[in-house]
Amino acid sequence: MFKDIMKFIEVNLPVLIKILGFPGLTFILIFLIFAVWYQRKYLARLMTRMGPVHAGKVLGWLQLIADALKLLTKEIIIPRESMRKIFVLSAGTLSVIPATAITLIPFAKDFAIFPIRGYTLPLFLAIMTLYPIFVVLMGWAANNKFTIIGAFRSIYLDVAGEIPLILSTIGVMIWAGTYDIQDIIEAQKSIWFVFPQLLGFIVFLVSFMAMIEKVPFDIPEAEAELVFGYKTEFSGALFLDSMLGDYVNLLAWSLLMITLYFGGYLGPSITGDPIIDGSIWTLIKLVIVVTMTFTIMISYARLRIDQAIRVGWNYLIPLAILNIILTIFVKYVILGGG
Amino acid sequence: MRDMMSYRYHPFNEIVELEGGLFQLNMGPQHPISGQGRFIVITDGEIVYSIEMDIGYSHRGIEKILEYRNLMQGIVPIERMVMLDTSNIAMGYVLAVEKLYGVDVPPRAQYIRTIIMELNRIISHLYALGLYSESAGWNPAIFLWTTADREPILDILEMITGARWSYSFFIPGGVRADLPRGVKERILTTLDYLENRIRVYEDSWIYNETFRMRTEGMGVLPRSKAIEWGAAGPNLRVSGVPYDTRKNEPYAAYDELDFKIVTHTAGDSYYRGWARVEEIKVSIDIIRQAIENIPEGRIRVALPPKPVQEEALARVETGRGELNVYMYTEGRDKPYRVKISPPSFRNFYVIEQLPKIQTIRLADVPPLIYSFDPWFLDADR
Amino acid sequence: MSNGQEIRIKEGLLEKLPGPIKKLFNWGKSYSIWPIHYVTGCCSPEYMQLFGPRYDLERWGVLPMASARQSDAIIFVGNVTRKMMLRALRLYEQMPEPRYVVVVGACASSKGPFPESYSLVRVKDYMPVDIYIAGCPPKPEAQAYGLLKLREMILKGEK
Amino acid sequence: MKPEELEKILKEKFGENIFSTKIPENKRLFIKINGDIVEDFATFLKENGFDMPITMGATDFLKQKRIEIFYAIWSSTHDFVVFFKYDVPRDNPVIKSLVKIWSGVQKFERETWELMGVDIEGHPNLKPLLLPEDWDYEKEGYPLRKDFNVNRYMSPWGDEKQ
Repeated sequence: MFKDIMKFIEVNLPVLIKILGFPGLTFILIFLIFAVWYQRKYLARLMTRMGPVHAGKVLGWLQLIADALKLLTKEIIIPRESMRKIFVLSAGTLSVIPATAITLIPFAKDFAIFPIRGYTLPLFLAIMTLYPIFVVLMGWAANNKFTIIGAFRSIYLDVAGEIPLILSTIGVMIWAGTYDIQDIIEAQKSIWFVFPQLLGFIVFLVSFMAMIEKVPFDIPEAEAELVFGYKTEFSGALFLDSMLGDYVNLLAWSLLMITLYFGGYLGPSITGDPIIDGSIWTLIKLVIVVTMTFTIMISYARLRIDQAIRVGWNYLIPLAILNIILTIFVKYVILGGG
Repeated sequence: MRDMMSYRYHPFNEIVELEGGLFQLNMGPQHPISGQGRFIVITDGEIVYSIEMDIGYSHRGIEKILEYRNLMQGIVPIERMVMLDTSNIAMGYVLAVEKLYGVDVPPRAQYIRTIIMELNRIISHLYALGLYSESAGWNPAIFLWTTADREPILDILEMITGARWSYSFFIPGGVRADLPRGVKERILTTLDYLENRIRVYEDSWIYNETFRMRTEGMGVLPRSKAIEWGAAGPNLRVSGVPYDTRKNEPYAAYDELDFKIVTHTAGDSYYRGWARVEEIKVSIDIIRQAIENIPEGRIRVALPPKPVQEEALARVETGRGELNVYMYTEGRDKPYRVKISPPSFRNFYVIEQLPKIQTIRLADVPPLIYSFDPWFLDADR
Repeated sequence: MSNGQEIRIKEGLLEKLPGPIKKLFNWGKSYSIWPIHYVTGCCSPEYMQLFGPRYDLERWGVLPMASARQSDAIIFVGNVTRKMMLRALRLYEQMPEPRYVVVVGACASSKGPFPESYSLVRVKDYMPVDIYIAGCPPKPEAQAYGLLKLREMILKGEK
Repeated sequence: MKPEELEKILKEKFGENIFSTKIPENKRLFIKINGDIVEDFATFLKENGFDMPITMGATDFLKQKRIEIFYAIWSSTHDFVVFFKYDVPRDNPVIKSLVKIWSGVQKFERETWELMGVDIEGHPNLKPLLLPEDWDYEKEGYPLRKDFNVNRYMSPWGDEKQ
């Protein structure tokens, strides 16, 4: 019995490293700790204050580990009216969906956890559309009016944000001429798609903020009216899971933005080995995108739900369609079908 | 007698189903935005049909306590009514006592009082801007910028009076101590710092599209309704009524200083926030004038033994609006009855009446309420 | 926020852990005290200054949270009236188990400058209090000292 | 219009119902009137431009067995304050609400009803405002009255419960 396990490990060791190692589980947990710490430090710096300092004696890097340890020791309260099993499970499953979507993203040439080729971009988008369903499940299971309102609001927002996002990715697909994420990245060798696809990028950026529910659109958990939206009822470890889900969602969407518009793992080589180069470039671009998100987060007021939907339907979708028409026109009429 | 239990309110943060698809949303005392009170909103999910401000959560009964304090001790409880605007509130009480006893305060004390009151008004307006921007969903950056900008002013006040918030510095007949050396330069440098901070607030907040989108044309208070419901302070002036107690009934040194009253006619939430930024600028000029030509002389005068009047009504312009203190005395050292009519008490009534003349959305309730700069302690006394 | 008798998974597990791991958890607990976003009285401007840029308490990981479920300290900032105490008790029950009560200011500990007030109450008649912070209003340094004293007690495992 | 002119007009109109008037300073007019002419006195003031209510309250005179109800109204056109007051017997005080004339006094009247125990007829919503819900009037009485015993709440420095 033990021998079979050892043989299994030897046979697909590289895949195991990928799944548990770099682009897989540990990377996501490390990213969660980094993102929350970075958000608290960066926003604190913008608010002219220090943010966590004393937790790790150096810039407070152990702060998130301290929070996680405290949350693990907290008592978990399950309200009597809530559907207990769904309530407990739904917190954890929220982060599973974006995690599965990240497996498709190549961090270097042919270095994705799930190295299939072909229709990877539509598959990625299909997986990501499941996220709001689990958010509603969380809100509904807690059976508290505040969370239910928060959950329904997140559906309005996701519908208003998702369609323009998908339309803008269509623009990229047409311009690159393929469905496969890796081919899209390769096609950006000459020029990043941000410049030819600028209109599509603007639409993508706005709906990206709507999808990860950051300030201009963080209506589901708007502190002003509903206490924490659909996350109000979770305490202790369950709250840790829902925070994990929130930030893995941010990771998935920003990785998509990098691959579609900023040329994924392309970049002048630092070390010889292509895999390490690609990963370093992806991580650098990831940090830049996350910083941009937090900067946008701090400089705008929260929109009302009807204004957000109006932005989604009246401005983003027509712009996205116009972008598609323009790319078709430019690609096949002027450049003569690349 | 009445059965109080029948009026028992629903516990906080509960959502109660009413008939006709409406439900009652309690933004209770424990709510990131509600401060020390609660506002009960009856809505169908989007349109708000009625707002009710449930106050009394920090009712200390100051009017009753003042009947057990002589005139000098009365400063301590009344100052804690609004910790933000301590000197303006204390000025109300002190002015009423001075009217009763017919005291004319030496000019130097009046100038010192004006400087401290205007510094306090800047703190109060900064706090109002911070809470207002946070209620509109702003990231707490603006709130923390205003918190940071209050620190230098608090240092000056600590230098002059010895305490950051409740100074007990105004006493009937004058001021407790003279200005320390070097405070003049300190104030002038702080005012210069504040002026370019105001510029930062203006272009990062007032001229920002998402904020204007949320607040322009929302919660419009027409002039006639503002007067009929008794709005106070900037909320009244923004609806076109040019009434400022410092100008109409000058007290302290306001008659010798020239400043303009900030009035607009639009009366919506956007201009209520904008008027407070302009009033900070007006306060800065007032302090500069007062510091320049402050006269020499005594800073305190003893109270005569017997009051001249039996009753007096003092009106003072605090940060939130106009405070009225009515005092009745029978000649003894303790006032017989003190009636305090705070500005927020009247502003809350205006907030409760607004949904009757305007359609207000659920998400607009916090910015609307915080554009009136509510302070539950002020309304509770 | 929903009422009703909740199922509480006690945190008794922590006591059975061996020494060093318990110390690690105590270290974690001490560096992230999340007070609930709840102000009751007239010390609130001073409490806001505490989280402002000058006396920023987030350096020790103290972050005001909006919901009672995720917070572990309730800080009574200033006077507490009977009407407010009815709500505070509900709030205290909803907080998960290792919870602390900090009383800021003279009014909440002993009705401070308003002894004759008919509606103020003392917090200690209703809840077990961990930390009293004197002053009316206590300066931010005093409030920070009180919270850091709480942090040391958690670190040593007394709380 | 100046306070003196208004005083003359009011004296002619109401004559002996006005017990005493006083002008202590330039923008104040204190008037004590007879309780039963309050309604038309208020409507008369409203027609003459006194439109913004700023204060309303009651003072309890224990020895003379009377409660004095006072209103203060500011005029946006003449820019000065009329402060009129009238007496009501102390045992079961009942007054008529002036909400229909100045809707701004509604909250003030509600507070006076709650703290001073003055019954108000015609007031739209008399509900508790400032006192806690579990405040029973038999045992504790009305706070703003002079015979309200405050020592009950003076918590001694010892540790026994309130």
